[in-house]
This record gives sequence, C-alpha cells and structure tokens, in this order.
Amino acid sequence: MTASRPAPRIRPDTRARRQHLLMLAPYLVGLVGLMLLPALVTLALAFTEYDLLRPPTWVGLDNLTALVDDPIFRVALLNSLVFAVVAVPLRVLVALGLALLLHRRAPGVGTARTATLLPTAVPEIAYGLLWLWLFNPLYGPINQLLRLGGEHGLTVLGRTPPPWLTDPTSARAGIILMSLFTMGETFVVLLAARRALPRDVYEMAALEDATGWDVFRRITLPLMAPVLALLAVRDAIASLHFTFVPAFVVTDGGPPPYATTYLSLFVYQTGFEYLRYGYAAAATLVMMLLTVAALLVQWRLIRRYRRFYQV
Amino acid sequence: MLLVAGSLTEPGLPPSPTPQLVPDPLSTTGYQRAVELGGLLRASLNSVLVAVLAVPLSVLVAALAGFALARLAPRTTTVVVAASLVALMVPATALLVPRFAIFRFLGLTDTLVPLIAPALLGTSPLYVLVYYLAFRAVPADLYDACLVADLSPLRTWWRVALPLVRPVTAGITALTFVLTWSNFLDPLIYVYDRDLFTLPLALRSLSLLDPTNFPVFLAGAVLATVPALVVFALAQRRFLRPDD
Amino acid sequence: MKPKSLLALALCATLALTGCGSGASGPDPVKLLVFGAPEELGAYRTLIEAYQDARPGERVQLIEASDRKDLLARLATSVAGGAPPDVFLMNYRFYGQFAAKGVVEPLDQRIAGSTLDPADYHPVAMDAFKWEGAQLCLPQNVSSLAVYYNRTLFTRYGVPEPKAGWTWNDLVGTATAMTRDARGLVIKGTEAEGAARLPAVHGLGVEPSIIRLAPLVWSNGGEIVDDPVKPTRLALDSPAAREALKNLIDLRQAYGVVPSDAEVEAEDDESRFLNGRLAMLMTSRRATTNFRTITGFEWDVAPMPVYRQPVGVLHSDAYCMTTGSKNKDAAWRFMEYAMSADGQRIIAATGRTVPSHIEVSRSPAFLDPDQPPRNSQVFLDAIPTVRALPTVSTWPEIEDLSYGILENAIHRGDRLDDVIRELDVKSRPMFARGEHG
Amino acid sequence: MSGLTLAGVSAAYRDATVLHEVDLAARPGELLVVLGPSGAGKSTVLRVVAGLEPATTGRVHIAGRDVTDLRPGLRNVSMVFQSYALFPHLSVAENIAFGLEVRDVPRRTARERARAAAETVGCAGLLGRRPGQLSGGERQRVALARALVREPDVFLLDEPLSNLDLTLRVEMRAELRALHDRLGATMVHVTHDQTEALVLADRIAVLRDGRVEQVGTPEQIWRTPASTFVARFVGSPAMNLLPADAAVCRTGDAPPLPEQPLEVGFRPEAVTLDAAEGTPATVDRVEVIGEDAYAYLTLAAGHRVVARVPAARRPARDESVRVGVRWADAHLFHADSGRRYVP
Repeated sequence: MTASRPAPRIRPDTRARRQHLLMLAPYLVGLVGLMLLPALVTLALAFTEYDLLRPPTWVGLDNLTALVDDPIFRVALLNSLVFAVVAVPLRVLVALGLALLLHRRAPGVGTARTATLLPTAVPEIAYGLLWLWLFNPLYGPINQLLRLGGEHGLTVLGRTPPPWLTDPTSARAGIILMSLFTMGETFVVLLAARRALPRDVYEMAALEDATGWDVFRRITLPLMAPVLALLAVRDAIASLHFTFVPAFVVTDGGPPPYATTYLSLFVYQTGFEYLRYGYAAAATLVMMLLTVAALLVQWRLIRRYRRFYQV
Repeated sequence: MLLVAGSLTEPGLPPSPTPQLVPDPLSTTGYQRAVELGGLLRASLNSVLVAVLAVPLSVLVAALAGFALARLAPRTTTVVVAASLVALMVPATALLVPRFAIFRFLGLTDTLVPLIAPALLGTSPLYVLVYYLAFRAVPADLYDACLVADLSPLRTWWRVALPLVRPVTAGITALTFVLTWSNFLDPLIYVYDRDLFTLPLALRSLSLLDPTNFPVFLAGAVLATVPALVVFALAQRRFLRPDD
Repeated sequence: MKPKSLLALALCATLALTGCGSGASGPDPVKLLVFGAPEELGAYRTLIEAYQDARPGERVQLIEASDRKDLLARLATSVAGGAPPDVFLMNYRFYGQFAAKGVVEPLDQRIAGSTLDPADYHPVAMDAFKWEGAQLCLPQNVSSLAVYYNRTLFTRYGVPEPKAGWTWNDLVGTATAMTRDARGLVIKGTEAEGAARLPAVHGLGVEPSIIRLAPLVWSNGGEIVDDPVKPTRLALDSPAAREALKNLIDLRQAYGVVPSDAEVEAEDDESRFLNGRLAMLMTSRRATTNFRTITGFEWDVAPMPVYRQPVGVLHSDAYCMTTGSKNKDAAWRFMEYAMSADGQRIIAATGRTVPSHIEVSRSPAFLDPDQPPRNSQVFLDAIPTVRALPTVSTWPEIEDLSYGILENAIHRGDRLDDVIRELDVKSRPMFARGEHG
Repeated sequence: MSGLTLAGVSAAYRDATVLHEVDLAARPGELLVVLGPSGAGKSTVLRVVAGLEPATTGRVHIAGRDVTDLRPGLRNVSMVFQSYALFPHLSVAENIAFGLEVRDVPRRTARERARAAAETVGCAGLLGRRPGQLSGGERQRVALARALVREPDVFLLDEPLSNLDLTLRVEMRAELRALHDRLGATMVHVTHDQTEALVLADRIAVLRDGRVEQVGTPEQIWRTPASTFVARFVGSPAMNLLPADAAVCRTGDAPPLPEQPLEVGFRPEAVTLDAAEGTPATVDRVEVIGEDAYAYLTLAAGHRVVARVPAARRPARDESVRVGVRWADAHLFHADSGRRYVP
C-alpha cells in the first residue's frame, strides 16, 4: 500500500511550505510578469484599435468581425490548418519510423540517433539560411541532385525540378519538408515509448510467427496509439508557432500572393509592419482559441488513455 | 531515404558550402566576409555571454519551480500548472510590445538583460512542467526519507531530487541552450547597439544578402550552428543513454 | 557546492550584468535608427564618426535594422514602449503611417531658427515630407530610377548603348538584342524553364513593383491612384496605365528579356548584374555602392525610357525626429549636420545617394568623374521631372499587396484585366483605412 | 525515558478518515508490531508518528515529548521504508551517513558511525557500492543501518521484510529480533504477516479499518483473540468460526452454552476426526504440508470446517468422518459485535 500511495504530499509544515514557495517564486515572477500579464495586455488590445503609436481606442468586436471578412487572414488560417493537417502527421510518422528503426541496439544506431536529433539543435535562423540555399532553384543542392543525369536543366525523367520558392505548392511543400527534419523531440518521446512496450508481447508474436507488418499493425501501433495521438496534438499546437521563422526568413510569406503566409507571420506582419496591433491581437486571440480547442482534445485523449500513458 | 537525408544533410553542412556548378575558388572568403559583414565575432561573444548567464539560470529556475510544484499542495500545483499550460499557448509575437514596455520601465532596454530575462520562466514553461513530472516520478519514500532526516526542501532538492533527474537536466540544458542561442525575435526588438547584437541577429542581416552569396551566409550559419550542435551532442549522450 | 551559494552566484551574475549593461556615463547619445545592407550601414557609421569628430562631446548611436520590416517593427515597438529612437531614417512612401499618427516631430520652428535653409534643397524631396503643410522630416537624398547597364557587354555584342530620350520600344529592342545564350547568340528567354538553352545574359532586370511601374504609367499619361492627394483606389484601368502595365508584363511574357521567377529566386537582379549576367537593370541610386565593387567590367547609367514625356519617380529617405524623443536638441544638431553640405558630402561619397542638397548634388562629391557611374548627371537631370507617390498611411500594405499581384502577373502571365481588377478590389479597403497628410 | 504513545490519534487521507482515535503505546525498549490487512491504516500509524502525515486529532508523544506539532526531522525517529528508499545516486556509505551529514556531524565522525552501523547489521563490505548493485537483502541491511546510525528514540519499520523472498525473510526476521535485543531500542514494526508478528513482537497491536482491535503479547493474541477478526486474522489456515448452536460434537470439558447468540471459534488443531460421537462430515479435499495435513470438511448441517491431522493419518477425499472439537481450545464470540464472550 505504501507503493501505491499517490503523489507525495507533506503536511502543511509552514517552514517547508514557505521554502517551496520561495523556490517557485522566480518562476512565478517570470510566468506572470513576462508571459501572462503581457499576453493579457495583448489580448485586451484585441478589442481595441491600436496602432502602437497612438493610444488604443475601444472597438469591441469590430476586429474579430473584420477578421472574418479578411481574405488574407482566411488564407493564413487555411495555410496554418493545411500545414497542421499535412505536416503534423508526416512529422509524427517520420519520427515513428525512425524510432522503430532505431530503438534496438545495433552498430551505427547511436550515430543515427544523434543525426536524427541534430537538425533540432540548429538555430532557427541558421536552419532557414541553410534551406534558403538548399532550395535555390538553380544552384541549390536539391535541384542539382534532381538534375543529375538529366540534360538541359531537366531531371532524368525529363521534367523540370520543382521551383521551390516560386511556385505556391512547391513552396508549401518546401516549408513542410523543412519542418520534417526538426522532429527530434517527438522522436525522443517515441523512442522512449517504444522501449517501454512490454517485451513479452513481442516474444508472443514471434511464437505466433507474425510478420513484421502484422506486428506493427496489431501490436506496436495500437500500443503506441495514445502517445502518437498526444504527440500529434502537441505538434499541431506547436505548428502554429514553428511556421514563423521559415516563412519569415525563407519565403517571406510568398510566393505571391500568400502561399506561405501562416497565422504567425500574419500576426507579425499586421502588427509590426502595418502597425495594426489591435487587429493582430485579435488574430492572436483566434490563434489561442484554436490552441485551446486543440488542448481540450488533448485533455480528453489524456483522460481516455490515462491508464495507458501515465504522465 | 529520409533518414539518410536527415542524417547526412546536417553533418554534411560544414565541409562544403560550395556547390559544383558555381565556381567559387575561395571557400574561406565566405567565412571572412561573414565575419566582417555580420560582425559575427562580436555577436558570437554576446551570444556566448547570454547563453552562459541565461542557460544555468534558466535550468535553475525551472528545476526549482518544478520541484516546488511536485511538493506543494495539489491546489497550488494545479493553478500553476494550468497557468503554465496557458502560457505555452501564447505566441511570441503577442509578448513583444508589452515586454518592451516592462523592460523600458525597468530601464533595461538596449542591454542584454531582456535576452536573459526569459530564464526567469525557465525559458519555456514547458521545461518547468517537464521537471515537475520528473520530480513527481521520484518515489515518494525518498522524499519522506529526507523529511525524516530533517532535510530542508532546498537541500532535498539539491542533494536528492536533482541528482536523480540528471538525464532530464541534461536534456533541458541542451534544449534551453539551443532556444537561447537561436533566440531571434527578442534581440531584434530589445537590442539597439550593434555591439550587443547576438548571432541570430547578425545572421538575419546576412540572410538579406543575395542568394548567390550563399557561401557567406552558409558560413555564418555554420558558425552559429556548431556550438549548438556540440552542446546538443554532448547532452544527448546523457539523456539517451540511461534507457540503453 | 551548497545550493544557497549556487543561488547567490546566479543572482550576482545577473546583477553584475545589469550593471555593466547600462553602460557608459554622460548624456544619452542620440539614437539613430536606420536599415540597410551591411555595406550601406557602413556609410552611416562614417557619417557618425565624422560628426563626432567635428563636434566633440556629441554622441550618436547607430541602431541597425537589417531591412525595412525590421526597422518598422523596432520603431513601432519602441514607440509603443515609450523609448523611441531620437531620429530615424524613413522613405517617404512609408513615413505616412508615422506622420499620420503624430510620431514625427514637426521641424518648421527648428528650421526657422537654424542655419539650415530649405531653399538649399531639392524642393520635390522637401515637399514629399510635408504633412498637412508642416515639414516633418528632412530628406537626405533625392533619387529616381535609372537604367544601369553593362557597357562591356554592350560593346562586346555591338549593341548601341541606351541614351537620353530613348523610348520604351528602344528599351525592349535593346533588351531583346542583349538577351544571349552562353555562346553569345541572341535567344528568346520566354521558355526559360525547361528550354533547351537558357539565357546566359538577360537583357533587363526590373522589379514587379508599383515604384517601377509608376514612372512608366505617368510617362504614358496615366495615373497610379485616382487622387494623388487623397487617394481612394489604384487607377490602373485607364488605357495609358493599362498599356504601360501590359508592356511591363510583356517583358517577361512576350519577349523573355527579364529573368524568370526561379532565376530571380536563385540570383537576384542586383547580383546578376554584378556577376555580369544582366545587361541592364532598372533601379535607383541605391545600387551604386554595391556596383562600385565591380572590377570585371565597365558600367554606366542611362535615363529611364520615355513614352510621351519624361517622368521620374521620387526615391527619397529623410531624417525624422520622433515626438517621443527625450533628446531633441541633440538630435536636431545631428540632423543639421547630416543635412549640411559637409554631412551630405560624406554620404554622397559612399555613392549610395543623390544628395538632396542642391549644391552638393552638383559638386564633385556626387559627380566625381573618377567614380562610376560616369553619367551620374542622369540622376540630376531627372529631378525636375520626378513625381512622388502618395503618402497615405496604409501605403506599405498596398505596396506589399501589389508586389505579389504584379509578380504573379509578370511571371505567371495572369490576364491583364484580372490583374487590374484584383489590384483595385484588394487595395480599396487599405485605402479606406488610410490617413492622408 | 523513551517510548511512544498515541492518544486518540485520527488521521485522514483526502476526505476519508483512515485512523479513528487510535490509542497505542510502545514501552521503552519494546518491539511493538502493528499487524493488520492491507488498508487497515498500519502505515498511516507509522507516518503519523514520523510526522509524514498530520494527525487530525489526538497527540503523539515520543520519549515523553509531545511531538504532535513538530516536523519529522525534529522528532528523532528513524524509518525503514518498505521500498527502503535508498538514494540511488549515493554509495552505501553515503546513504548510511546521509542523516548525519545533514545534521552537520563532522564528516569523519559520520563516516565512522556509518561504518559501525554497517557492521552492526552486517553490511560493512558493501560500503563502496551503489544501491543499484545490491540484492534485496543487502538493501534491507543498508536501510537498517541508515536507521541505526541516527540513534533515534524510536525506530519505525514499514514492512521492511515484505520485499524479500521467504528464506531471506525468515533469516532477516531472526536477525531483526536479535538486533532489537542487542540495541534494546523502541521499535514499531508494521506488517501484514501474522507469522512475522508472532515471531518478532514483544507485543502486537492488531489494526482493522483504522481502529485498534487488540493489543497484547503474541501469546495473548493467539490464545485469547479479542474478536472474531483477530481470531481469524492470526493463524493459518484461519480459525473455524461457526454459530455456537451449530451441531458440533464437543469433546473434553464442555460447559453449557449461555442463552444468547454466540459464535464459536476453534483452530484446525482443535478438531479431531475420529471422535466416537462426532458430528458426521464429508472430506472435500485434503492438503498435505509435510508432516501435517489439513482436511477441509463439510459438516452435516452444511458448515465448513478445517482440521489439522497428522499426514500419516489423513482421511481420503469424499471419506465420511466424525468430527469432534476440543472445547478447551474453543473461543466464544458475540455473534453481533464479534467481540470475545467473557462469561
């Protein structure tokens, strides 16, 4: 019974309590002072017209109604959602594939794991610069590689290599491609989750002479489903944020008109370039509402799988 | 295939930022120009200074807060954890202006302090939550043993809890370092003085160079990436090993 | 180490940093916010050094933004945060939003009480920075578009160099004649992507933007907006404007003399020119600094081609003082210096600008025959004909919008009617939100 | 004087009361075993004494001091946890010396005392190792040494033997008893294992649902269980319990039953299968454990009874036997309250 006792709690010993609060204090100061208060201020400004230069004036819900009619905002919203729908499953799948491939001990696995994690460590700006070069339609390594064996700047298949930064679809694909390599955190979690799976289940499967695919489909996937779902939701939330630097540095929201203008970039542009801070704040509000919705989904998932996945 | 691409792309970065078709005979000029134009040396120093101060402070704050959360009454914990989750959803752009006002009020604009200040919230509330979960996973008996031995919470944290979550600390240190190192929006807004520019900001000015100047900005990117890679590689040895 | 000492150490480190961060003693330096490529920023550093040498005790701090967007973000944030820079440099096309919002300090009184004589400066530039009758900023330069060309290439291919008074058709003809493949043969670059032969040299480079389009439209007798003072819409649907726009689009779509979008993305026009792979480039004086690093060939400038009458478009950046500045007198002293003949000469020497100071602009500081382009007079000749674009406060948004649409028009070949309608429909709400001076 | 007193102590976890006004005392130098099934509140008793849980009512005295409001560290108790709670990142020596260092005992002294404590429990050879490299028994010793080194007023042991295998448990049980005899310290030992309690204890406190059911020497607990609960909890297989008026053949000196609803309890040892006038019964099954055998019977009236017989003379399955109960070894309980009937 001792072992099953839930979270450790001490009696309300005032000395210990005071010390614990003291330990929490710097974080609380930071959390409230540097995050919650500023965020609250900004969200309050969502109901004002504010250009950063003159005092804000109260406009109620005008900004939100204007957002609904704003074609650029709608495009940005759509872009963000499409990104989440396409990139997030891909990221999770890639991470899952790598985790399954690399969970065993084998020669070279350590190096491969390190290699998988490294892109995550590259500073965003440097990462953007790198891809700016990789994507260069004429001189970039990707297209040079694609052109290998072909003639006159065509690929072997006789088609033009993708014009990464000038065609809307290619550009979106490019941003997604960029994001695929930075799934290091997801990978680590999945790796740990895969290792936590009970070994006897797999031994059982081996006795049954199940094929690799069967094992994956009937054992690994169902067992890891809760973790996968959680990671997907987390990634979807994060995708609202991590589209910013690629779009800012690499594509600048283009190709025209707004192929890679994501919500994050939209907020930055309207707020800081067009000085419509109140309006941008309203878009932020929408962004956060979306996040809350995603979090609610996640919360339900957690509740559903609590037994599975003890956080 | 993706794995190969993923593993080769990054490590393949430092040696040859020069493709075959465009002749660029002087490969070190890229580095020279990057250093001259971007003021990369000075910027690196600033980045190092910020990282050296911010990363330990950040890990300290996160570890302390995570521990306190794991040990405080459930009600307090719930409130703080919920607030942290909310904070995680706030986009960085929403914070720039109000934070600027705060730092100006404190007279700290145009110093490196605003770049270090996020350390106060452990760089990201996520890391506090990770610590919270890690400390909560420590067997309750160990904490009780400390109580019986009359350890103050602070000493319990230092002597017992922290050593037990070393892999977590390694991971969080690495992530904090990378985040701090690549922080870009904050210096863009808060730092005026060229002498206080950090690496990402210097890189930003390089990113405006023409695409054919890629040896220059790739050189900059490489310079900026190497320290982060080293830290990450060192740390990941620690946080991947224990379950090996 | 005991935990307490660890905490103490961290605290001390932070405090120490705060201490050293707040830095030097004495009065606060004048903060000057500018943006530019790394080379351009060097010019401002030179100016500041000269000023500090000339006026001991004065200090100016340069705040560098890497591009206009960074500058806007910084300026807006710092104004909102209550600590704006004292002086910032801003193009007249973008200063409208700051002027309209009372961020820029009117300078008439200071001008009246100083040695600075407004008559010394090109009036078209001074007028561009008047808002509701008040002089808000002091233009440091007055520039217009010109056609930079690679003389060496023209000589090699035996094509006559562009000369004053040439027409749009001349331009197209020249550009076509200069678009060559690797063997030096004239080719048509319309099917650049996937074509058997890619042009090694393109005839012309031109940005698909309103500022490039405007002088062409004006020259053809058309207008960009319905009312230059209080614009409510883009007026590109007039026959004159349509023609100019169509001709611009045809450069790519019909003649293939400008690089394709992929080619631009791979190597922008300025570097293409630098690398000797572009015969002509339509751009402002700003490119000069960069082009002076060219050693491999000779280059010069020619005036813009003409439809009916020569018209130029104003390019001008000005020093603006913020109303929130706490250091206005010192800031003014710096502005005076930057605007004086001395200051203007220093910036002119970098090649970046056409000085707004009339005398300096006619002096060797600008027309230095030893420094390319030899024909700098082109810029001066254009000044009497230049017109300014509207300074409505939402102009930055309108430019961004139109850039995207025009880029698609030129590279994708959208239907002309659609392009004009899209420009009109999408920009109207922006005009409606705008404030005018 | 040392010793421990709980007076009217209640404790709650979340909103559920887990201890109900418990009165309990351990005399100085006594080894008190708190015995009870899971969820009886045994561990809570220890945790309240240690100060790890607050008492909602009542007072706790240790060595004559009222410690109810003191924090754990000031109560001068040592605790051995069920999981041993060794610090995995510290060596055995550091683990043992941990409590001393914290109290700023000089390093050298602390090390000497740690060594001494380790020798006392026989783990001196392990000082340089880490807990991860130790077996269960070794960890248990280290945990004991860590408790010893503090020289506390009271030792609290929370099921310290439950994680050991049977042989080791029996061995450690004896050592623990020997250790207690040598130290003469006050110990409170919590267990759910009645054998352990009977073997170790000076006195046993049987706990049920947060209430003390009975306190007494092992002898008293065995011979005169105060309630049906104690009677059935102590002893294996459990004591037979039937309505007193059930038709059972009573052998030996059997006084008349009082006229009230009672239950009768008797251990398997008190059952004989060859009573001449015995109650008829059938054998359901037989378990042989070495020299002994347990026969599970169903009486004619349907009651089930277990009997212990020598293995050599065990009945066969389905065999009919005649059952008698040695009445001298039978216990009477009130049928309603389950308390012992005292004539």
